[in-house]
Amino acid sequence: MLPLVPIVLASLLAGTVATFLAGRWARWVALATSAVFLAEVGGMFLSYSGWPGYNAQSVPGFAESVSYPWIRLPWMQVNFTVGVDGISLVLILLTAILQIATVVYSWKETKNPAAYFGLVSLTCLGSFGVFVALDVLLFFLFWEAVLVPMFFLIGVWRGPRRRYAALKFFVYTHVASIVMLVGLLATVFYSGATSLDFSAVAAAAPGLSPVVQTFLFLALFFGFAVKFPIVPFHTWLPDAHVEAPTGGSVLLAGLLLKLGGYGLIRWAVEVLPAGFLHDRPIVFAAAFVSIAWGSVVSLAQRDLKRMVAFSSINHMGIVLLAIGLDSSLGLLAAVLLMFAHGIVSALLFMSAGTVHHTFGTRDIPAIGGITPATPALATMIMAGALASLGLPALIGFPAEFTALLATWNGLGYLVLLPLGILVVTAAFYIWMMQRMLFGPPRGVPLGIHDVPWWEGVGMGLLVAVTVLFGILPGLLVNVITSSPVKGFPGT
Amino acid sequence: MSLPEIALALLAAVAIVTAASALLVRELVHTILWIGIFFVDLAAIYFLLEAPFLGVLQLGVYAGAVTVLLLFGIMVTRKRIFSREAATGIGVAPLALAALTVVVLATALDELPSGNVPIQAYPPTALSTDLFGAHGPWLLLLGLVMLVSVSGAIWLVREGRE
Amino acid sequence: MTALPLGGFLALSSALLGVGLFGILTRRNFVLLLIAIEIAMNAAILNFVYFAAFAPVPALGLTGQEIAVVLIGFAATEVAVGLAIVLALHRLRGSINVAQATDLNG
Amino acid sequence: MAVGVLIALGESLSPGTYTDVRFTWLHLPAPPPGHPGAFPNGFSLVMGTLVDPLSALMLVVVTVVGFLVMLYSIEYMRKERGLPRYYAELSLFLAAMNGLVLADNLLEFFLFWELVGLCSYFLIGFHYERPAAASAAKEAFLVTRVGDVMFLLGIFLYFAVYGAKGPGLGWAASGFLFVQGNHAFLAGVPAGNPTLLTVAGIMILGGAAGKSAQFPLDVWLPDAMEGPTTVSALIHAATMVAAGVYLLAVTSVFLGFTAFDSLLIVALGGITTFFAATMAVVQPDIKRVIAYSTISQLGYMVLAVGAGFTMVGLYHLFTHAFFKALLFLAAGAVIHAVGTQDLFRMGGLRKRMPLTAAAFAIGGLALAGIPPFAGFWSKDDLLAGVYSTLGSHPAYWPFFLLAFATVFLTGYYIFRAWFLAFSGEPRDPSLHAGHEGPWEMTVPLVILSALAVVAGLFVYLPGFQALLLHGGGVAGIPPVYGTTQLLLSAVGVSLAGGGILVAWALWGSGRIVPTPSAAPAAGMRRVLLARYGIKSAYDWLGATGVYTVARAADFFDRFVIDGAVHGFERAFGDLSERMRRIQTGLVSDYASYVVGGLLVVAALLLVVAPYLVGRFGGG
Amino acid sequence: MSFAGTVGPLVPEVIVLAAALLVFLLDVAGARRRELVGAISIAALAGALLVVLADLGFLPLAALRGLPPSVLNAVPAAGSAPLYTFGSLGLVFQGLFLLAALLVATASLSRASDERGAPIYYGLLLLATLGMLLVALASDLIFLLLAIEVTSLATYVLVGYTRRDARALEAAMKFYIVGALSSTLSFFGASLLFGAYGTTNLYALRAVAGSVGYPVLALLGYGILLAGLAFKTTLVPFHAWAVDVYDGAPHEVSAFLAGGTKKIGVFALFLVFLGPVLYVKAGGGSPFSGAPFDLGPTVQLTLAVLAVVTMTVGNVLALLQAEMKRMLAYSSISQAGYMLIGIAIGTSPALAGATLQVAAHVLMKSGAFLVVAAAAAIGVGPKIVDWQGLGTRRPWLAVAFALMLLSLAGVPLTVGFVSKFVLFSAAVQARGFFVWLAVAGLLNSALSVFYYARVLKVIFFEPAPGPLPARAGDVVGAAGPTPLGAGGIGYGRAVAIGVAAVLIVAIGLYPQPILGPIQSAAAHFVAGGA
Repeated sequence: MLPLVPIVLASLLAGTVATFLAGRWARWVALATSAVFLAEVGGMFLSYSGWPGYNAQSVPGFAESVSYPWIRLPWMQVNFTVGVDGISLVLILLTAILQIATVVYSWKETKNPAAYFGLVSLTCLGSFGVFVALDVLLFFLFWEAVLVPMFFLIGVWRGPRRRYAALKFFVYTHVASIVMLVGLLATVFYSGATSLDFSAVAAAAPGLSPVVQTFLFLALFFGFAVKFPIVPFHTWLPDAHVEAPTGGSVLLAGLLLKLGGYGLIRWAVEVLPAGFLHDRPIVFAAAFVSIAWGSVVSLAQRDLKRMVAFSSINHMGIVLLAIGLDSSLGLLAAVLLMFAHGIVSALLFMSAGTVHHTFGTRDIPAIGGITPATPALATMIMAGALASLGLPALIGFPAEFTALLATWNGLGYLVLLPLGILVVTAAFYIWMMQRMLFGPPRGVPLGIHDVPWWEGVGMGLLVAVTVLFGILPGLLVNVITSSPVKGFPGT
Repeated sequence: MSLPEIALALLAAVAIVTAASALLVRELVHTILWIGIFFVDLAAIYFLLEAPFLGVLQLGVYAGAVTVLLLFGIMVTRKRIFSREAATGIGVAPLALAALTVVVLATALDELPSGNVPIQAYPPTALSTDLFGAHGPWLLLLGLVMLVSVSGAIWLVREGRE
Repeated sequence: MTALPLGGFLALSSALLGVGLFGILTRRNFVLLLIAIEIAMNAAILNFVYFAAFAPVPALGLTGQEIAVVLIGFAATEVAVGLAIVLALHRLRGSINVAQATDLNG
Repeated sequence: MAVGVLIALGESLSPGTYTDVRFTWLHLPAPPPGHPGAFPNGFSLVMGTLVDPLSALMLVVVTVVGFLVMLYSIEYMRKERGLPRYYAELSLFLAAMNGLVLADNLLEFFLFWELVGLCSYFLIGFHYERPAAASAAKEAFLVTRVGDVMFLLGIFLYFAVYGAKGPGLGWAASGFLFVQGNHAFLAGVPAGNPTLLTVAGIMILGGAAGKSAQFPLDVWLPDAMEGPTTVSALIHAATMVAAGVYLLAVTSVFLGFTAFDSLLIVALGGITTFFAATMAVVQPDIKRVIAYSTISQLGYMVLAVGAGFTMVGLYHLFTHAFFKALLFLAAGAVIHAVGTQDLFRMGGLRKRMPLTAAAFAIGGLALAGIPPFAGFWSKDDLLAGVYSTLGSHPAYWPFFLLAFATVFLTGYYIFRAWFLAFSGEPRDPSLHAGHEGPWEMTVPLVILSALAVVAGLFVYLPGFQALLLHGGGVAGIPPVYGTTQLLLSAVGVSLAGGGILVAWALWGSGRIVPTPSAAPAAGMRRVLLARYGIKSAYDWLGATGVYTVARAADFFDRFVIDGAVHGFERAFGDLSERMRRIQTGLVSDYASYVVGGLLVVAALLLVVAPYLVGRFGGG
Repeated sequence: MSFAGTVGPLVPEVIVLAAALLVFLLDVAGARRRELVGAISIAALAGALLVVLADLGFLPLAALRGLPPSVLNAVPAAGSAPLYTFGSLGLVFQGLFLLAALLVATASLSRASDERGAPIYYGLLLLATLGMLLVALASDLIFLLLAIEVTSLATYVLVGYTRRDARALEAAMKFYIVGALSSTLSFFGASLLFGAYGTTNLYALRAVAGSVGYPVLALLGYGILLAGLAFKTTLVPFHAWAVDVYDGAPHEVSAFLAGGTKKIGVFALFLVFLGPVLYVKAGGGSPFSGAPFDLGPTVQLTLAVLAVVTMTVGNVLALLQAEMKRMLAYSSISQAGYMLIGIAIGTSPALAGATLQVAAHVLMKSGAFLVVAAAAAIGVGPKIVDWQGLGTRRPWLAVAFALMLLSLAGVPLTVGFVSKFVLFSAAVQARGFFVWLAVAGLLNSALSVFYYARVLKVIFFEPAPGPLPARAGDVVGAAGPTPLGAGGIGYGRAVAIGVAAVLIVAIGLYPQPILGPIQSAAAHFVAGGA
C-alpha cells in the first residue's frame, strides 16, 4: 500500500522547488504541479467515497493515514502523522482547485514569475499540510509555513502599501499562532499525553477538568479566530487583501481563512469538548458580531477588494456560528460553507483583479456600466456575487441553507440575525453590481479588452465548480459526513 | 579588645582610607602612592591572618609589579607626570549604588558567628603540594590566562607598521 | 592561636568592594578604573583568605588560600591586558577618558 | 405548453396528488449510537416533482402565457440588442417557474423561488444601461430578498413544528416534503407549538408578500415596469408575482395556517387590494396602471387564500393571468407603436389600432369584473366566498369592504387608461403614427382575448369544476348561488359599471381636456403619486439609514479597531525609543547597570522571591 | 593524579592548544599568511570537533574517540573534588563551541588579505575556544571562572585586534571594563559561596546545597555570581556592553562573541545554578528567619524574572533599531532570555530545550553576523535601510539571511523553531508558573517577529537604491585591490554561511539526530553529572 498523502506532499514539494528554479518555465512547471496535485486529490476524493477498502488506516478514523517517528524524547513523542477524513478531504480538494485556478489565472505574471508561482505552490503545500497533519508539531509547522510565502506574496507584488500590509499580516497572525501553540502544548502536557499525535491528544484531552479546558479552549480559539478572522481581530485582512496581488488574495481568502475554521474543528472542538461547551457563548458572540460587522461594513466600502474582504469576514462568521452549534448539521454546514466561500471569494478576488488591471482602479463609484465593454468580466463578477449572496443552484446556497437551518435548530430565534444580515449581504453585492456593471458607461476607457483567456479559464473553472457543487452538493456532503466526528457515522 | 583586634581595626581603616584616597585624589601620581600603601596594608592583613605566603605574594605582585605597571600606564598616557585628573563630580547615584551594595552585603553579618573565631594557619609547603598536585589545573589555567594576556597585550601595544 | 571576628572581615571586604564599585562608576580615567577594579578584586581575594583562615576543616581552608594565590596572579595579568588597551586607545585617540569614547551608543 | 396543458387535463380528469421523488440532494445520515443530536433519524433534502390540482392550474398558466409571450417577443423585441441573453433568461425563468410549480417540498420550492427572482432581476435590468432599469432591478431583488429571508425562516419554523414529530420516515427524515395525504397526517399530529405555527405562517406570508408585492413590500413591482413589456406580462403579471399566492395556497393546503395567520392574510390582501387600486387611479404611465392593478388583483387572491378559499384564489389567479397578460401585451403593442408609456401623450389610438383597442377593452372588462368576461366569474366567486365567512369571522368585515370598494376603483382606473389611450384624438403630434403589429404580436392578443372571455366559463366544464372542488381538498367554489350571492354579484357588477361610467365621464366624454393636472383633488393626487410615501421611506432607510450606519461602522473599523492595533504598535515603538536612551555609550553607565542589576538580583533573591514563594508555593 | 593521567582524555583541548602554539611559533618564524594559519586553525578545530562528536557516540566516528567510556558521565566518588569532569552535556556544548569557532575561522579566511595580524587573530581565536572547551568540562567554580577568563581576555584583544579602528578599540575598552568588573564580581560571589559552604567544587556545592548554614551569605554569593556570569550571557541589565561591543567589533569577532563565547555564560549558569534550582525544601519563610528555607523556588523565580526581563527588554530595544548589527545584538540579548528559561526550570527537558536553543543560536547568530560581514564586503552599509534590494542583487545571500532571521523569529522548518518548540514544551510540561514563562517567551518571540520581518521587508520588498559601490575587500581593512571570490563575499564566508544555513534547515526538518543526544545528555546532567 502506497503512502498516498506523503507522496502528494512530496510531489507538491518537488513541484514547488522546481518552480522556484525553473526561471521562465516556471508557469509550466507550476501548472504541471497543480495538475498533478489536482489529479491526486481527485483520486483520493473519489476513492474515499467510492472504494473504502482502498483506504489504509493506521490512525483510526482517518483514511490514507500513515505515521513515521520524527522526534523521540522520553517526555515527548512527535510523529510525522498524516491522514485525511471527509472534512479535510473537502478542504484539500478546495486547495487543489484554487491552486490550478490561480496558476492559470496568473499565467502572464511578468514580475519575477518563478518566485511568484513558487510561492503560490508553497502556500498550497502549506495548506495541504495543515489539512493532513495529525500531529501537533506537524500541524503547527505547516500552519506557520503558510505564513512565509504569503508574507512574500503580499509584500513583493502589487499595492502601494503592500509592505506595511505584509508586515501587519505576518506579525498579527504570528502572534495568534503563538497563543494557539501555547494552548496546544498546554493541552498536550496537562492531559498527560506524551505523544503529540492527534489521536493521542484527542483521547487524553477530554479528560481534563472543564475549568482547564475552558482556558485552553480560549487560547486555541484566539489563535484560530485571528485566522478566521473574527471581529475585532480582523484588521489585518482588508489591508492584506487590498495590497496583495490577485493570486495572493485568492489564496488568502480561499485557503488561509479556511485554516482557521479547520483548526478550530479539528484541534479545538474535538479535543476540548467541555471547554468548547463552556466557551460557546463567547464563540457565538464573536460569530454574531463578525456576521453583522462584516456585512454592514462591506456596504460602506468603495474598494471592490476591500468589500469582498469584509464579506469574507461575514461569511467566516457564519462558519464560526455553524461550528459553535456543536451539531452534526452545523459541522456539515461549516465545512460546506468553507468550501463554498473558498471558491466564491477566489472568484470574486480574481474578478476584482481583472477589474483593476482592466480599468486601472477598483474604486466602485469610479467605474460603471462596464457590461457592454467587458461582458465576460461582468458575468464573472455577477456569478461570484450571486453565489456569494447564496443564490440557489450555486455552491453558496446549500452551505448557507444548512448553516441557517442548523442555527435555527441550535439557537432558535437568534437565527434572525444571520437571516437579516442576508439582506444586507445581498444589498451590497446588488448595489455594487448596479453601480459597476449597469448604468451608462463611466470610467471605461476606449479600446479595452475583455477578460484575457488565461484569466477567463481560471475564473471559468471556479464558476464551473460553483455550479457543479451548487447543483450536486451531495458529492461533498457524502464525503464530509463520512468523517468520524461529531455524530457523523464515520467511515 | 585584644591586640590583633586593634591591629585589624587599624589596618582595615587604613585599607578603606587608602583605597578611597587612591580614587579621589586629583594628582594621578598620588593615586599610585595611595594604592601602593593599600596593597601593602592588605599584605599586612594577610600576615595578620597567618598567611605569610600570601602576604609575600601580595607584596611582590601587587605592591610591586602591579603598582609599577599602573605607574607606567599613567606615565605613558600623560604628557606630564603630575597632571591632574579632571574634576569629576562624585554623583549621588553611584555613591548610593555602592553604598547599597555594602548594605546588602552587610545583611549577611547577622548570621555569622558574632564572637571571635580562631584562625587556622597553613604551612606554605602544604599549599604548594596541593597547588601543584590536585589543584594543578588552576595553575594551568592561570598559565593559559597569562599566555593569552601576554600575547594579546603585546599585539595591542606593539606599534604596527603601516 | 589568634582569634578574630569573622564579621569584621566581611565588613572590610564589603567596604572595599563598595569603594571599588564607587570608583568604577565615577572615574573616567581608564587607569583609575583599572585601580578601582583592582581594589574590588582585592576585596574578593581577601574574602578567600579570611574564609580560609576561619575554615572549620583544614583541607578546605587550604583550598581558599590556593585560590587566593591563583587570583593574585590572575588579577595582575588582567591589569596587563587592561593597560595594553589603554595604550592602544591612547595611541589612537590621544585620550584615555572613557567619557570621550561614546561613539557606539543607542 | 402542450405538456402543461396535458398535465392539467389529466389532473382534471383524475384529481389527485402524484409525486415522483427523483433524487436526494443532500443527505445527513443518522448519527451513530451515542450521538443522538437533533436528527436521530438523519436528515435529507430531496428534489422531486409533485403534481396536484394546484400545480396543474399553475402549470397551465405558466406554459400557456409563457408560450404566448415568447411568440409575442419575436416581433416586440426584434430591434433590441442582447436577444440571446433575453431568450436565455426568459427560458431559464420558465424552467424555474415550472420547477417551482412542480416542487414537492418547501426547500425545492424555495430554490426555484430564488431562481425566478434572479430571472426577474435580470429581466427587469434587461436595459441595464438605463440607470432607472438598473435601479429598479436592484430594488426588486432587495425587496423580494426581505421576503425570501422571511420565507426561509418560515421553512425552519415549519420544520420545527412538524419536522421532529413525524413518524419514521416522515418529516424528520425527509425535510420539508409535501407529503401525500398530508391532511390525515397533520390531523394526527398535534400541531406543535401554536405560537411557532403562527410565526411560521407569518413568515411564509412575508415571503409571499415580497414576491407578490403585497403591502408593505409592494414598492418594487411598479418600478419593475422598467423591464420590457413582455417581461412585465409574463413575470410581473401572470406567473412569478403569482408565485406568492401559490406559496400561500400550497402552505395552507399542506402545512396549515392558524386563525391569526388567516386574519393577517385576509387583512393584508384587503389592504393591498384597496391601496394599490387607489394608486392606480392617478398613474400617467400605462404600464404602471396595469402594474398597480396587478398588485390589487394579487391582493384579492391573497384575501381568498386567507379566508380559506384556496382554490378560488387560484381560480382568480388563473383568469387573472390571461387577462392581465392580455392587458400588458396590448399595452406593449401600444408602446411598441407610439414609443411612449405616458397616457396623456397618447389618445385616439382606437382608429389606428382597433384590434389592440378591442383587446385592451376585453382585458379591461375582464379586470373590472363585467360578465361574462373571465374576471367576473373568479372575482365574483371570490367575493362571495369571503362574504360567506363573515358570519363566522366578523373580523374579516373591514377587509371585505375594502375589497368590495376596490371593484369600483378597478373599473374606473382601467377604463381611465383605455379612454386616455384609445379614445378622443391624438394629443401629441410628435409621437409615431402607431399601427398594429405583425401577426406574431396580434395572434397572442387574439388568443389571450379569447381566453379572457372564456376562461371564466371553464368553471362549467365538469372536469375543471371537479379540479377546483377537489383541489387540495380544502375548499372549492361555494356550491350554491343563493340570493345573497346573487345580490352581491349584482352590486359588484354595478360598482364596476359605475367605475367605468365615471371614467367615461371624466376622460372619455371630452368634457375635460386630458392633462395630468386636470384630475380633481390635486393634494390627494400628490399623495397617491408618491405612493403614500412608502417608497421614499424605503429609499431613506436604504440610502440614509443603513448606509449611514455602514459608514459609521466603517469609520469605527478603520480608526478605532485598527487604530487600537496601530496604537499598540506605536506604544511599543515609543517604549523602544525611550528605552534605547539608557544605551548611552558611556561605559560607566553600563557599569552602574551592572551594580544596579546586582542589587535587584539580591533583592529578588533575599526578599521578593522568598516572599512570593512563601505566598504562592514553589514550582 | 599525575599530569599525564589527567591530560589523557583532553584530546580536543590539546589539539586546540597545540594549534594555537603552532600559530604563535609560525608568527615568530615569520610565516604569517592568513591562508596558512587559517588552515591550521580550521584543521585543528575540525579535528577537535570530530573527536568530540566521536566521544558523544556518533557511530561512524567511533575510531576517533579520545575519551574512555568509563569517564563519560562518571559521577565522582564522595569526598573527591575533581576540578573537571566529562559530562555528555559538556561535550555537547564543546561541540557547539567548536562549531561556532569553526564557522568563524572559516569565514575569517575571507578577511582582507592585506590585513595584518592573522596569526594573533587565529591564535587568540583558538585560545578563546580552548577556554570555552574547558568551561564545558569544569566541575569547580574557580576552574570555571578561570576558564571563562581565558576566553574573556582573548576576546577583549580580539575585539580590538585591528588596532587602527577607533570604534573597535572603544568596543574593546568597554568590553574590558565591564568584563573585568564582572569577573571581579564573579570571584567575589564565589568567595562568599566558599565562605558559606566551605567549598568551591560544584558537585560538593550541589550536595550540600540543602544544608545551608548561612542562607543569606549563600544567597548573596549566588546573587553576585549570577551578576558576574550574567555579563557573559548578556542578561538584562548586565547586557549594555554587548550591543556596543558587537557593533564595534570586526564582524567575524561579533559572530564569535554572539554565536560562541556568550554560550559559555549559559553553560556556566547551568553548572552553577542546577544545584540550588533542584533543591526544594518545603517550609517557606524568609532566609533571614533562620527557619528552613525554599532555596530552589527562590532561585528559580529569580532566574525566571531575569529571563523574562531579558527577553522583553532585548526585543523592545531591537524594535526600532536602525543599524543591522545593533539589531542583531539586541536580538541576541533577547535570545539569552530564552536560554535562561532552561536553567530556571531545571528539568532535563528544559535543559535539553535550552541547549538546542544554544545550538540554534550558534548557527543563526554566527550565521547572521557572518552575513553582515559578507554584505559589508560587497559594500552594504551598516544601517538596515542600506540593505534595500539585497534580495534581488544577492539572492542567495539574502535567502540565507532570511533563513537565519526566520529561524531567530522561530518560524517552522528552521532550527530556531524546533528549539523554541522543545523549550516551551518543556516549560509547559513543567507546569506551575513555568507555563507563564512559556507564554512570556512566546509572546516575546511574537514581538521579535516584528523587527525580523521588518528587515525581510527591507531586503526583499524595497527596491535597490542603485548599484552597489564598486568596492572589494573588507570595510575594516584598507580597500584591498583583489576582489574576493564567491561574488565578492569570499569563499570562506560563503562556505560558512552556507553551512550555517543548511544546518538551520536540516535540523529544523529533522532534529532527532541532534535532539536525541542532547536530551540524554541533559538527563545525565540533571541526574548526576555536574
